[in-house]
Amino acid sequence: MRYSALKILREGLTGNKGWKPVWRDPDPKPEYDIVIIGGGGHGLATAYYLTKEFGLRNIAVLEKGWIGSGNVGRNTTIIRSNYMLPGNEPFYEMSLKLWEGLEQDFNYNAMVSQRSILNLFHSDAQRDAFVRRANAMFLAGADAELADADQLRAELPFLDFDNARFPIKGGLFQRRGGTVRHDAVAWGYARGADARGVDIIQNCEVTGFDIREGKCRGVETTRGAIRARKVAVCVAGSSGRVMALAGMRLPIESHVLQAFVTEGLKPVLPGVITFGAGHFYVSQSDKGGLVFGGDIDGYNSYAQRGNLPVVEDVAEGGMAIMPMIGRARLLRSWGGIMDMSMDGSPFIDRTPVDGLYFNGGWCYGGFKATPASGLCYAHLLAKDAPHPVATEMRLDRFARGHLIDEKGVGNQPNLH
Amino acid sequence: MIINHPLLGPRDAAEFVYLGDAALIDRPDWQAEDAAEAFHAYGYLRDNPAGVHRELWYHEQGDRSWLVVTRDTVSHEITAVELARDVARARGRGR
Amino acid sequence: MAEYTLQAEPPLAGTEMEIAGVRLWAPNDLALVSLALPLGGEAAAEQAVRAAYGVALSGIGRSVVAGDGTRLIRLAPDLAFALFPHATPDAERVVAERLKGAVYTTDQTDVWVALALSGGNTRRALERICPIDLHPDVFGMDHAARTVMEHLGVLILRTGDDDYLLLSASSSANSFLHAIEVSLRNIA
Amino acid sequence: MSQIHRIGGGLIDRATEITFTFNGKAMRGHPGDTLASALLANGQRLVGRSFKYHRPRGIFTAGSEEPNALVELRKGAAQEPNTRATVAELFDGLEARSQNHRGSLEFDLMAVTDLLSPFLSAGFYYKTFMWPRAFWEKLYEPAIRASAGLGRLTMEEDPDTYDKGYLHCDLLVIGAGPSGLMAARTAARAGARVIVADEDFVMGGRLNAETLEVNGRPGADWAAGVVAELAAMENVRLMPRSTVYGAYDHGTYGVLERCTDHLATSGGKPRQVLWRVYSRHAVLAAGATERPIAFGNNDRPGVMLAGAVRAYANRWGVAPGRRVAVFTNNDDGWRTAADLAAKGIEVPAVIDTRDAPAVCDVPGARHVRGASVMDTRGRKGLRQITLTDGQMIDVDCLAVSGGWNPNVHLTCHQRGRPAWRDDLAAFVPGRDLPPGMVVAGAANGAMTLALALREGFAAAEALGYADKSDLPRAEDEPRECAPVWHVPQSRARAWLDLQNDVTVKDVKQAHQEGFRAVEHLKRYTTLGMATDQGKTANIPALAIMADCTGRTIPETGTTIFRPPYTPVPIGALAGRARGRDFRPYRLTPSHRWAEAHGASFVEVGNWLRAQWFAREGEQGWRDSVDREVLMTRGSVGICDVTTLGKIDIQGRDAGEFLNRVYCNGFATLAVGKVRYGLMLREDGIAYDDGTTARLGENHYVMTTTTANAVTVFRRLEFARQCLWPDLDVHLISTTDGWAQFAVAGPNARKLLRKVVDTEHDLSNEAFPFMACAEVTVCGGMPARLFRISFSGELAYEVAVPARYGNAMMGVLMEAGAEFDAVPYGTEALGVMRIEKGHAAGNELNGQTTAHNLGMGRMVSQKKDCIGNVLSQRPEMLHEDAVKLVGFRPVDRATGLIAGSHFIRQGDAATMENDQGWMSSVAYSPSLGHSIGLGFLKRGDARMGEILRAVSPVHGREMEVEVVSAHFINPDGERLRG
Repeated sequence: MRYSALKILREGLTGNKGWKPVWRDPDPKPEYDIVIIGGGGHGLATAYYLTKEFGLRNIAVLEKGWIGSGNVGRNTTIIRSNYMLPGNEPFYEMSLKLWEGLEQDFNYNAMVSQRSILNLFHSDAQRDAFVRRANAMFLAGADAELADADQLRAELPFLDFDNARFPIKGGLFQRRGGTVRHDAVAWGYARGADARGVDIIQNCEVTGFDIREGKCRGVETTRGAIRARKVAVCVAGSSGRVMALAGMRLPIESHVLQAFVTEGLKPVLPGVITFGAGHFYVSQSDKGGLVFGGDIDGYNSYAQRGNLPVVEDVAEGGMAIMPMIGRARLLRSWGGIMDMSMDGSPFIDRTPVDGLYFNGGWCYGGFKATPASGLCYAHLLAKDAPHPVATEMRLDRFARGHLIDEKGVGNQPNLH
Repeated sequence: MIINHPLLGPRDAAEFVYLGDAALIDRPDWQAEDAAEAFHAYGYLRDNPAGVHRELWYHEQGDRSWLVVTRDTVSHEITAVELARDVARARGRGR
Repeated sequence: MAEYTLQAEPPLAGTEMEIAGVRLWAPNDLALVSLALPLGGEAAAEQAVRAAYGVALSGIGRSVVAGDGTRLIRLAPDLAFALFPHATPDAERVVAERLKGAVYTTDQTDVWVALALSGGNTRRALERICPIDLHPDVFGMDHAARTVMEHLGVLILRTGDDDYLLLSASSSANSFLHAIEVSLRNIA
Repeated sequence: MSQIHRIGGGLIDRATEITFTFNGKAMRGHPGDTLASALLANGQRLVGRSFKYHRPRGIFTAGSEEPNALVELRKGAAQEPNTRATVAELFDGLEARSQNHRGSLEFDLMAVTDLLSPFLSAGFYYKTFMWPRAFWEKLYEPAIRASAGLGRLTMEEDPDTYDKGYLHCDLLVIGAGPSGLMAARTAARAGARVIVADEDFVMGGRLNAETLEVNGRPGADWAAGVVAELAAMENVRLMPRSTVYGAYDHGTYGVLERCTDHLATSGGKPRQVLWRVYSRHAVLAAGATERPIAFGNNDRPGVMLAGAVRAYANRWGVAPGRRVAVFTNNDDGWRTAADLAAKGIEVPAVIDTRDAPAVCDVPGARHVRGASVMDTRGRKGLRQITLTDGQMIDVDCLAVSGGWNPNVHLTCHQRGRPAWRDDLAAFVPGRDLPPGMVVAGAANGAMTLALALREGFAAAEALGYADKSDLPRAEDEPRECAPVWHVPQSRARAWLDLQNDVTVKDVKQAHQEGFRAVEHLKRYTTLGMATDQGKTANIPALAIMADCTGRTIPETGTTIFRPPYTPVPIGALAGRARGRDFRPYRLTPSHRWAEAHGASFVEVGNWLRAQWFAREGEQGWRDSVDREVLMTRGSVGICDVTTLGKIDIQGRDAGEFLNRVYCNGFATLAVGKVRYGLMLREDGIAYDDGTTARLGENHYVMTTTTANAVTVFRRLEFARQCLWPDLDVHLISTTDGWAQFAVAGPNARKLLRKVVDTEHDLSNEAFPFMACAEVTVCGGMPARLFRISFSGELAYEVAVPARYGNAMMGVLMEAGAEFDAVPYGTEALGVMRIEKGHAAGNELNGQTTAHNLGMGRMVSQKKDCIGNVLSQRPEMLHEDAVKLVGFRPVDRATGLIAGSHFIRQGDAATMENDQGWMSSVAYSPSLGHSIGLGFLKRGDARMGEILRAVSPVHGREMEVEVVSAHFINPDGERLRG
């Protein structure tokens, strides 16, 4: 079913009775060419691109709960490609380009809104690092724009320029950055994949891998055994848990990241703004809520909830740069589990087990990566070779000494 | 969270800084044959369990002791708190 | 006679106020020296302390006042502070001489700045910044704790029924005073 | 308008009349009123517009679950959006305005969306607005955003202050209704430290809204008596106006106390206090929330929850209508009818979905058995209801009761799942409660007063707080309920989520489109996502979904609640940490001197450091910095370097310890000597550098960079306690204890000679480069002297106890006057270190190795030290690795740009061709042109090569020449001289 204004008009006039399920609810078949574990944004995108770009059909996506119940449904909806290192920036820039055409591509309005992202800086050293990053973005074909404090004052007069503990010295804009209606991304990919024959199987938890003679031949699930020629793990947040079933230890820790939304407000924020001297980033949703977050809670956790110190730390950051939000009320907070990797960068790679593939370690960069992650993982699965923009996202990079450490904090996941 | 410090009693976890898996105490022998591999595993690979986890916390805003906290990563329940120095010695670390 | 002389300017010198019935002041000439107990020499160190001060080191999180007014604060298994009235910048030497090399001493006088609070509302004011339970039955006389208040590391001591001594880093003395003062004003 | 709906009774102070305005219209009320009760008293039924369809809306509840009556309260910078009128305490002069309408509240232009509702069904926006692509940001989205949102922020800084606090107790009682008060009294009498928090400004909970009796007295009086008893006990803290908004780990609860929201101004005191309560146990006695029944046009002003209707009558002396019908599926709805009738309000009918006898006698009311309300009329206020049997009844208020849901919210905050109870047709707390929590009373499904009292008592007892007093007497009022969620005969839209305009049809459509998981339903339809978080809407919607899928409600799922229970202002969560109080300031010992001598200051972490010292006549900072550099290199300059971390290290094994934490050797450092040390992280990356001085046999002083002072200390403690616990080594920070000054320049020794007491020999022979000593200055003042240099000049660092630091700065300047000594700030410091080729924060950025920094040979492979094994990984030692080198512009007049990337001449500026980056630049007044440090692939082998330094973000590029990083005095004869 193709969605359009006309379709809405026709349905509206006939009592909205003709809408069909956005994806089917099939029972698992005994065997697939490719089984993707994880019905989140990345898993569904992988299925979508496998069918659309690589012409594969016999694919299942297995989801433990309901699709989109992981981090694609729990993030702060930001998209951007303002990375610095060669291992990352071309990948994220490709992702941003995919976002730009996504809705027309899968005929679903995910409200991709390129309202800009602004990273504030508060010191000369920070400015120098931002310039280096901005120039790396240019070299990778992305956009960036440096603004000084006066420009920012004109554009964003509500920021605290006069009484700040860490005065705003300027900021780095990426005007093409912005936000996306996160749930709709999962639904749009699911709809597109389903339409091309992918079986999306909800309430189907993987309980084990069928690995014999060094080759993965399928999975055990709560809905029975499913054979597969290739098994693609795509469960960021739970990577440790799932890969443990395959007997693998990862360069990953699971951490909880909280996110917050206020009550609905009339428009106040034009785009995404991040604080450079504390932990706070914010945007405003189309519904009017200020959606914001900060740092991870900082300890290993698989509980999708956080604790008070971080809530307060994030609010402090918010008040430090925009004290006009003091009377806006925090409405809801939630937690998502992050695959915090050892250098803050992800993995899209084969594993030592033949037929078993791994996608994870997204830290809190996963949402913006969704399209590129799906496309690159699909590329790897279809061709058994990494996509050109994802060649460095390998599991063995630590052994080789090739780090992709944007923040420069080393092998301590909770600092990334 | 509250960490029941073995010497000081219950303290808000906000006084502490988290490091990670208590296996970080078990620093490999730099002269071993497989030192490169051992240090790679030590530095980069983690059990990351969903359940009981022994982990290192530092009482930065307190007595500056490193602690080994046994905590469930799903429920956050803490079942033991020990001085890391004692744990390290018990695991054979010395000079 | 040297050509130049140096005048001491302790960060909060002269601070003295009363808010909400609580007296708040910066005590003058308070010296602080850390005592680190050598590994394997703990017994000797404790003996040296007893010999020098006539009192035994207390348990961790407690303090004890010696006959000469020195308050010995036990902060960790191998660390104590000696807090005593002393004006000249040689506190470390004074303590080291008394302890005869049985402990490692470091002058901490200027690392810290002290504020004293006294009065019935003190706990009510400290409630606003101090995460430690200060209930008199819990945080008893001569108890000591290091904690964090308004992003500042603070060593808090109970020195009387309604009397507390708080120490924090000297470089952030103004912010420290501000935090305490606001706490008092907010309950006034 | 006068208080035309005011009737007798209630807990208001009738003797005092206060005035307030709503949309500019003056009205009157009494202390004890909420804004909602006062609006109702004044006959104001229309109070707001709904989110999506802009439907007229009235007051629906009498509590924090209110979906409709949201107002903008106060004015100017103090204006607060989305305030629930039902919990806003009335004060004299209160100003409130309705929100979310274009034009007046009565004639909202946006109400046209209601006519378009067939086309705006659940999720319509996912299916359109996609063409042409550019129109989304330019046209569709701005239009959607403008019509969405509710209240407005003023864009001005919040004028109020907030505070925080920490409380400790044995028992936190959440909710001061009958069960909460019983639990509190029982525990308090047993001697426990008890805190009672209640969101209301009068404690007593539903007892204040009911005509129920305890011990033969009005329930409200009994509650007041208990509250008085508790208030007199030292071990009890009563916290009215305090919402327990979250249950966090290990008995930590978040509590928001509203201190001045009930006053016209906060009077300089914190508006709200955010308490963190640490409690061994908690009794959750949060009561229950009534739920509506969905029927056609059930959203009109005048349709209210039955419990709220009688609360307005009983507690506030207000008749929400003159003719009030009751529509119920349960016994409790009858209580509203009876109470209203007893107050003399006309109750034309009690419509009960159950075909059962009357629960009680309601004078004047018809009992319509087994029927439902299926539609209503009255555009801006209810006028008439239509029943399923065809009857039409004229009413101006309809009290609806669909049963009660226990307030289980806090039991879910640690991911606990509620359990379904068929007999109540409601979710009650599940088994997986937050540790230490017990639930009592209506929150636990104990729906009668007698039960609630008993459970409160039992909860305290179960936690070990026994009290021998008798249970108060009360009745078990009838509470039978036969669930009805939706009146199927309704043809018109039937609302579930009143605020977000989610109707029964939307839920059915979600089901039709496959959004059947509860979370899919919520996310697709926006059900329960409004400011009330679906407190009245979620369960009925779940029931409709269950009906669609043919499963039971518990099979269909449950929603679990997340903090906060009710919304918390961001200002309160931030407390005092805003503006300049966001973080503490650390000041250097010579701060006052610097202030008095024209310094500009810069934030370096939490420190404020002098950046430069402007002199009269200088045109901008560069003039000052150039002068400071030239005068330092020409004669002598003084800089406060106290911010560098200082760690006192003592112990028999201190030397061995240092040898393991630095990558270069420290075993051979002699007493009286200083050595530069490079510290790696265990992953082999360069981490921090500094000097360590050996003052005695077992005594060292380490310096760290300013930025890493805290984390280096932490890592050293880790090494000491966890890696080598049997080394005798002791660490203590002395950063703040010593005021330390760099004295640099050819005349440094001469200057110091005047300050350092004469018995100390400062000659080059006696005190050579990298010497250190404990000395005295100014006639016996203990001091430390180090012969180290960051600038490349003959230089010393001299330290005195911090309290003498301000004076020391003055003395050094005075002594230096004959040499024209200058104070210099961080900028000149930075220029000189770049001239000298020293790496600093821009180079030691956590991404670079010793190999990159040109210090690879320092990393000893002959000893065990942190980081040396992993620093030898193949790709870290790659020959193509970047190396730190110097750069100068080919056109010397050009200023270099830090952050430029290097591209070979003739290559395109792409990532593949990226050769490295410029990390630091400065204008070198010594050389008369711009210089830079940067990392370049194989840089050390490319001296003399000309490259392009591109900075596309500036739209600029320039040619640069690769040179040695040591621009000044590469042989170091100056610093050794």
